[in-house]
Amino acid sequence: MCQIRLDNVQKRFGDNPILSDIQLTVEAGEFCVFIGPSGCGKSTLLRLIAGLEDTSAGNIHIDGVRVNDLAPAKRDVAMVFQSYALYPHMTVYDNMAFGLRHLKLGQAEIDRRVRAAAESLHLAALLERKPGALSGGQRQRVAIGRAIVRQPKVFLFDEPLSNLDASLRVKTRVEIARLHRSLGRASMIYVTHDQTEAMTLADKIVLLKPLAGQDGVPSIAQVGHPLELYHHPRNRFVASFIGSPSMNFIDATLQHAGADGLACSAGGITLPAAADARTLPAGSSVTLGIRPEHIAVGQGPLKGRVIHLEHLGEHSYAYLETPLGATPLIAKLSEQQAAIGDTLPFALPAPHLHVFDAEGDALPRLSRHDVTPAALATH
Amino acid sequence: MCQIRLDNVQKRFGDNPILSDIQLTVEAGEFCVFIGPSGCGKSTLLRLIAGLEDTSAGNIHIDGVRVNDLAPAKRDVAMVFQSYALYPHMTVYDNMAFGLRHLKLGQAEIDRRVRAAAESLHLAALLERKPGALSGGQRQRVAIGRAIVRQPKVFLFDEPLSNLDASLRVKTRVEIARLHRSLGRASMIYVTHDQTEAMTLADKIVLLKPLAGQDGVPSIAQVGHPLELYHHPRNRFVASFIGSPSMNFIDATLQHAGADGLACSAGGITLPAAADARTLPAGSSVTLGIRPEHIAVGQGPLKGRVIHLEHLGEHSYAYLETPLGATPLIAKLSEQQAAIGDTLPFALPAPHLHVFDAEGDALPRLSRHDVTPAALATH
Amino acid sequence: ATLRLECGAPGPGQNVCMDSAKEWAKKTGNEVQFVATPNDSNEQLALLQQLLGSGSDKIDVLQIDVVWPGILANQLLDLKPYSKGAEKQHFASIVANNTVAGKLVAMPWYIDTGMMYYRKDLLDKYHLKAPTTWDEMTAVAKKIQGAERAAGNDKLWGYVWQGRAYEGLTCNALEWVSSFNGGTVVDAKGKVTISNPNAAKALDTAAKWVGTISPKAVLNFAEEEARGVFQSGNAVFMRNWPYAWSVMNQDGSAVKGKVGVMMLPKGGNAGRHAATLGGWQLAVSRYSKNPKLAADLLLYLTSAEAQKYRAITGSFNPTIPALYKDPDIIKASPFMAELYPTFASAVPRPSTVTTSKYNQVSNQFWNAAHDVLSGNAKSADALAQLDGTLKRLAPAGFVAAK
Amino acid sequence: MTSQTLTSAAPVRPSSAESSLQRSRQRTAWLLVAPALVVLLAIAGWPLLRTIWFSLTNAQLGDLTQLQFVGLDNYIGENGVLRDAAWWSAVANTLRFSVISVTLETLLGLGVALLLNTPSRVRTLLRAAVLVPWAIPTIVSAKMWSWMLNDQYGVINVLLQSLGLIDHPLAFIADPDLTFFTIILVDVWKTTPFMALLMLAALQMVPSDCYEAARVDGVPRLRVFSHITLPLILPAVLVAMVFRALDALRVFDLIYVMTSNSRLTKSMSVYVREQLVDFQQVGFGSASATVLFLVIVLFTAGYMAFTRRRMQGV
Amino acid sequence: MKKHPVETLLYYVAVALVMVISLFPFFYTISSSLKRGNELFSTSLWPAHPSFSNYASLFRDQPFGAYLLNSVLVSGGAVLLSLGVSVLAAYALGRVSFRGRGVLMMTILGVSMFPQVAILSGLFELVRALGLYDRLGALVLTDLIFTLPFTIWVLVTFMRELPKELEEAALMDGVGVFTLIFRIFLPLLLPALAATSLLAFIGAWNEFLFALTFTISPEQRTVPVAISMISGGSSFELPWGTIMAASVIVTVPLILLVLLCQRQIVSGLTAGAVKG
Ligand SMILES: Nc1ncnc2c1ncn2[C@@H]1O[C@H](COP(=O)(O)OP(=O)(O)OP(=O)(O)O)[C@@H](O)[C@H]1O
Ligand SMILES: Nc1ncnc2c1ncn2[C@@H]1O[C@H](COP(=O)(O)OP(=O)(O)OP(=O)(O)O)[C@@H](O)[C@H]1O
Ligand SMILES: [Mg+2]
Ligand SMILES: [Mg+2]
Repeated sequence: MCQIRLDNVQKRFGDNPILSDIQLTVEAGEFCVFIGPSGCGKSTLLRLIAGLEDTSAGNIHIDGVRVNDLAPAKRDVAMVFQSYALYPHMTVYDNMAFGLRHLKLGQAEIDRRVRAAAESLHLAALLERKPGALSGGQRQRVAIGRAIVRQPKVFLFDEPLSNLDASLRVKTRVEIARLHRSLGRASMIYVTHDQTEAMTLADKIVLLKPLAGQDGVPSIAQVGHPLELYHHPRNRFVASFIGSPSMNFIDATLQHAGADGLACSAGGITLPAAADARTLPAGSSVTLGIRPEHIAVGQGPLKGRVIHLEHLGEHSYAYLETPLGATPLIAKLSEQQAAIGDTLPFALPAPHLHVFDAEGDALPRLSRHDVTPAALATH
Repeated sequence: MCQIRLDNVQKRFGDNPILSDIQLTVEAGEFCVFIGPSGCGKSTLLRLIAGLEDTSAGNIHIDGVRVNDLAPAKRDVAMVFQSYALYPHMTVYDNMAFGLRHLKLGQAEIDRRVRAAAESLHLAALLERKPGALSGGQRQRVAIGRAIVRQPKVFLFDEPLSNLDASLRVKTRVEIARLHRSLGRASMIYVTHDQTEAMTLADKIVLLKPLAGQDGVPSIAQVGHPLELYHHPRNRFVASFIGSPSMNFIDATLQHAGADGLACSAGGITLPAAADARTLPAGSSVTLGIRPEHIAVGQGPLKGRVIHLEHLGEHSYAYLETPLGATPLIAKLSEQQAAIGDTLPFALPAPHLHVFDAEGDALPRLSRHDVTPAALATH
Repeated sequence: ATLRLECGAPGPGQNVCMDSAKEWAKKTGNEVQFVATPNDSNEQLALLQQLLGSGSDKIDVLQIDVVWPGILANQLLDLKPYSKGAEKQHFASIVANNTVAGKLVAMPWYIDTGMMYYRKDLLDKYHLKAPTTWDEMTAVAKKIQGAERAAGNDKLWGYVWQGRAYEGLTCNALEWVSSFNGGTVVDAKGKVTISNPNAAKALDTAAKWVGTISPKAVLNFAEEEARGVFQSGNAVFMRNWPYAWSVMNQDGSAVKGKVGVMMLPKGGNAGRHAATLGGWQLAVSRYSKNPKLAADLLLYLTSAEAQKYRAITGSFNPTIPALYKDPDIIKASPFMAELYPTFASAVPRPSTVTTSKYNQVSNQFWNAAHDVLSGNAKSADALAQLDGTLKRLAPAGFVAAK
Repeated sequence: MTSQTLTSAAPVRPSSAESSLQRSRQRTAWLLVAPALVVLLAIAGWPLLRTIWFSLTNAQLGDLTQLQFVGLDNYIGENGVLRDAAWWSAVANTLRFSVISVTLETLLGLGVALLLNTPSRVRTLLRAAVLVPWAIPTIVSAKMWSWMLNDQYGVINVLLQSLGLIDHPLAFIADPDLTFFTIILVDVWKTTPFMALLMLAALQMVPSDCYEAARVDGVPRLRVFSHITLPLILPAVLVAMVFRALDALRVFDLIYVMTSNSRLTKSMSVYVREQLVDFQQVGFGSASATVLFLVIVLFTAGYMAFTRRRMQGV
Repeated sequence: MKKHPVETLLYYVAVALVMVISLFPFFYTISSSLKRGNELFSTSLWPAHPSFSNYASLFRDQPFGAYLLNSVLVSGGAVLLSLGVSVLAAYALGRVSFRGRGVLMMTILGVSMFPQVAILSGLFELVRALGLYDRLGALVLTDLIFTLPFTIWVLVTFMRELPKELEEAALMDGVGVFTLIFRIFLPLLLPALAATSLLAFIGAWNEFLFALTFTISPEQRTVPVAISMISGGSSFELPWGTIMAASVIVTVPLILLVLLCQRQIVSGLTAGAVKG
């Protein structure tokens, strides 16, 4: 049982509000991922939970106990630091074993745990090295190893995989997922900027947004299951942040809103969308959003000229100049070849269009993109 | 003009060979990306070029001049360190301006450059902070800013975006591409473990492989255009490293090889593949490779049971248990819903199959996946 | 019982002292332990004061400098009740020096006075007589220095002495002033007498030496520096204490056998030969647990028997006039007989009368002298100023008794 | 002493509402300082108080039990320290000595530290050699130098003459024009190793990747030194300077041995010792010791205020 | 990276210069200690007939070996004690912000501002009150008066330079404050520690005034006191040769100590700790 509950937590550095009004519960055994733009306070939030920073206001409960005044060591959490924070004078082995030594575990048990962690992190050959003689990725793995040997109630990971190569990243990611499953009731809080990681690992994503010096706005933009944030972003910030490349946005004017959808016009072209805009008067400014992968290229009433192409092997992204607006639309092309300068037909399928009002809040979508129980069951 | 040529370069730390037999030319104005598993020597290679480490053997030429004995400063390179290497006692502004001050640029010019870089890296509000009061991503951006204000002949980037969030990452990536284009003839060497970055930015990818203590093996596994490495991996190592999730491999036995392809059997099932295996005798062990996105799920003669699902919003990956081998195949599912436990029909299309011999070397592919001139033209 | 005896720092000097003490111990069946003190007399005094000031019984018998009786009188035992008149054998001037406010606080042990060493061989070479006045000495020194330098011996100086700002300069300057009949800075009644023309003349005479017959460095010379120059054969005259005699006549000395000794010159024909009185006394700590025994040891160590032994083995000058006629002693150190008059008439520094202020007086005096010597002040001004300072120290004049 | 420039190092987390977490951290801090405080109070508290008390009396070394309270007479009375010209000349001598010697030592120490920090084969040897002057007891080295600098049989004069640098021997420690600088020279010779060693330690702790970044940027070495090395080792340099200055302001042995009690070079400590020991004036001596203490406090406080402002100004 | 030959040359010239200046007086000390009699007053750099008689007389007259041992005990004791105490204090003062920290630092510094001679008599009473008079313990204790402020201040400075992430990592590992100080910080502070303790050791080694005042019996004598007590035939005669021999003997252990500490003095240890 290690539920973590943050109650109206605030944090300021000097006069600068960094986090405000954090209301969050991480259930026992849950895998929670923090994402958000660089500098929005993810590491700070993690450090608050770890007890490395004091909250400026609000309470943190772990297991129902208020831990605001509890030393980090007493909270039974392990943390992987974004900056590694390895002990430079100790070997890799000692770095990992150090935190165990005072737990009275017995030499054999310590050795077993360290070697097991080293094995799964491909560090076995490096155990006798000191951090100074390791590569960036290797250091990061040592930092991860140091956390997992501890087997605590709560894991805090601050961008643990950011320096790893893709294949090791996938392996370590799977390893962490496996660890999470095997430890059963240990909660994990995980900061990442990698959407794939966030999507694949998270039971719950917490998207933070920067306060930019204002006070009073809650820091959390949206909390929910990954697919929920993907399919039902609560506002434009969430929509643009989740997904890579980012969602395309088109400024439009509401023409007509009904129970079965709306119509709006952008660049003189009328576009239908499956959203409920009945709360807005006709003529309101709205923003349409569509993800690159949802633009149906190859057929359709609209035309766009390819001005830039990005090849990613399996697929590519085309930057399309369209009459809909000044910013080019990014569309995903699978397999199909295109060249710069080509003009391609495309459509913006109404069910895939997101609609945001002038404040940036999303209008309710009419098409179903629910997180199915089956999808959830995998976690 | 700033061609970089490495001639048979070697590097060892003590007795440990880290890099061997590096034969590489980066043309003037080229964007070259180093990738490879963690610890394979990417940073070391970059540091060799920068002049921060001495080569153990071989020569490095920049602009036709042998620079082995030239101080880093004389090489006109700028570098972004994996560890940032910010000056802890200077503000962000000074960190960026410091390298310019001795160039006799004039205060106004320095200020202009620093502010321009800060603007494009979203650092403008942080100019007066010191590194200790920055988040991980902010520090990384400062490190990038410090390099770009210098406008040197050669840029060396060591994982410059690893701590940035997806949207900033894309923006900065585009910024770097723009910078590269605008600087015209400046060469860039860029270490990353992000395949998307590698694919989108690189004119040339250099894939390094770890020596694992052996000597004599060249460190470079393959050099070429991104799509070439994607479509025509020279061996199993390259095939498995490029692409994420990694290519699926299936052990098989060659049954028959002809000019128009081959047939082989795996798990008792006969599979045709479009590769030229006429050099191998029938009965040889081969390995088949297929990328998750090329497995045609939904139709076909084969059946697989879904044992794990990863949801990524737009698509998901299914882990399929098949009769072809013990390791599950990873297949990409677009849109379509599946649940754990479902049995799905699928096919392994012959033109997409890669075939490797017992040594892991790729057999010539018969299907065309060339890097088209049009595709190349975008860079 | 066990007595603790402090008789100097470890070295040849202490060994001689230990011999006698062990002799006593054997005779009386007691034990004597030796306490060492630093070689530097300032540090020695500081240490003793610290120890005695705390009432420590770690020392029973101690050696004290000739200028200390006034300073330490309060911590020392009156020896009168124990001496049974033994002090009468010693030079009266020293006994007077050691008597503070009617108490005999120390017994004379050995005596030191300033004396003039000269190079017999050089004087002979130039057929010159040993000078008797400072002016004569200056002339002789100049002549030999000039001639020798012309002959290529360009390191030779006429006269070396102790010009450093320290107690030694007080001794030197007191000799000059006294030899010109300029008094002893503070007279026996406690009156400050230093500001007088004779004293000024004396200092002027000395100031002229610096840079002419004496190297400039003499302003930072103590005994050993002077001896170093003289013993290397680089000086014609040297003012020093008796200890230099035996050292300079050891094997390996460049001037062995070439050195003559005479009284310090007079200040002009009307002047007198004046030599500052130095030397050491033995005293008993007031905090001694065995005062009687300690006094007995002290009396033995200062007895004629012990002094004779010391004179012969260590050329320590006895404080008992009778011993200067002892043939054994004269055989060992012929100069002792020659210089007897010097010892007998040595000028004591004004320490008895100034008591605990002696160091201040001396300090002011040597600083004034040093200023004159280094050319920073005119002698008359310096002395007038000194006079004022000393009078401020003791507005009512110095009074010996407490 | 100085508000830290190194942010990465600053432990200070300003927080408006002190949590009990922070309070317990502070409690721990006090517990950890306690042993040091207890020891210092024990060994320094009583003696210091006593000295200050004596400074208000007319105590004499001969008998410390007989004393009268005289108030501030020893300080500002007619014959008080503050009215004694000799005292003020000692103050001037000492300040001059301290400023010049500490400055020289810092500069030379930095140079030597940089030499020591350069990897080379002779480094080990050099490091041992450099420490020798500091290792020889002051009394001995002062005497040694007096000996060597003597104009009659001093080896330095002979060497300088044979090198043709001077044409006649100089009386380094007797000539009033030279003594002061001779003393400074010897002090510099003796204590430069102290500075060098501390600065070397500071240099060792500068992160090497900063240097690498500067090397790649082609920043000239002098600039690297002045803008990276120096600011990063500055805190250590300042502390070293404080301790050197404290020592220099109390300089005793060196001057005492080399020039005895000459007024020209008398330092405050020599003055104090003279009063306290040679002149027996415990009361007056204590007063001058206390004034010496105050002078040092003033000097250090001024110095720290100055460096703090400078460091914040950077 | 190969260095420019001119640079190398300059380096070696500088090294040679520093070596000569530092070592010449010591060399001359050695040379003097081998001279006898009148040779002492000659300016020859090396005696024509080196003799060890000064050393012989040194060890004959006094148990110099025992004095050396005393000095080692006193200095070693004082340094160990001050390091032990000051490392703790330095952590608190350097890494925890609490009210009164500045005042505390200044107080600690203030203690070392009084001239030693002025507090001598107070200390003397203290030593006697503690029953330590004429014991080496008295010297260990009183030497703390100058070693302790020094070590505290220097260590505070260096303590502050360590990255705060390290402390936090240790905090997360749940180690106690002592483990943190002694197992994490101490090894990282080795260069500073070595330098500080060496300097403090030498300070205590050369301490004279306390050693002279607080001990009296020969069994408790330290080397500087012993040197000051070397005398010649009379109180005026300075036994220069013997003193030089003694100085050589005092200095040699310190040089050995420096050589021993070599490795600790130079070790860039923080590499790889954190990024940024
Ligand atoms: N100073 C050193 N001494 C010994 N080995 C070292 C040293 N520095 C690096 N290595 C080893 O050299 C290898 C290459 O290191 P390098 O930093 O170049 O790797 P990398 O490819 O940049 O890895 P990453 O992606 O993890 O940053 C690693 O295995 C590392 O352990
Ligand atoms: N000690 C400090 N003093 C003042 N501001 C600080 C301090 N530490 C962090 N900040 C600021 O607080 C904000 C949040 O920092 P934090 O490290 O939590 O960001 P983050 O979300 O982890 O970012 P990243 O993804 O770049 O690591 C940043 O804007 C940073 O500049
Ligand atoms: Mg962060
Ligand atoms: Mg790297």
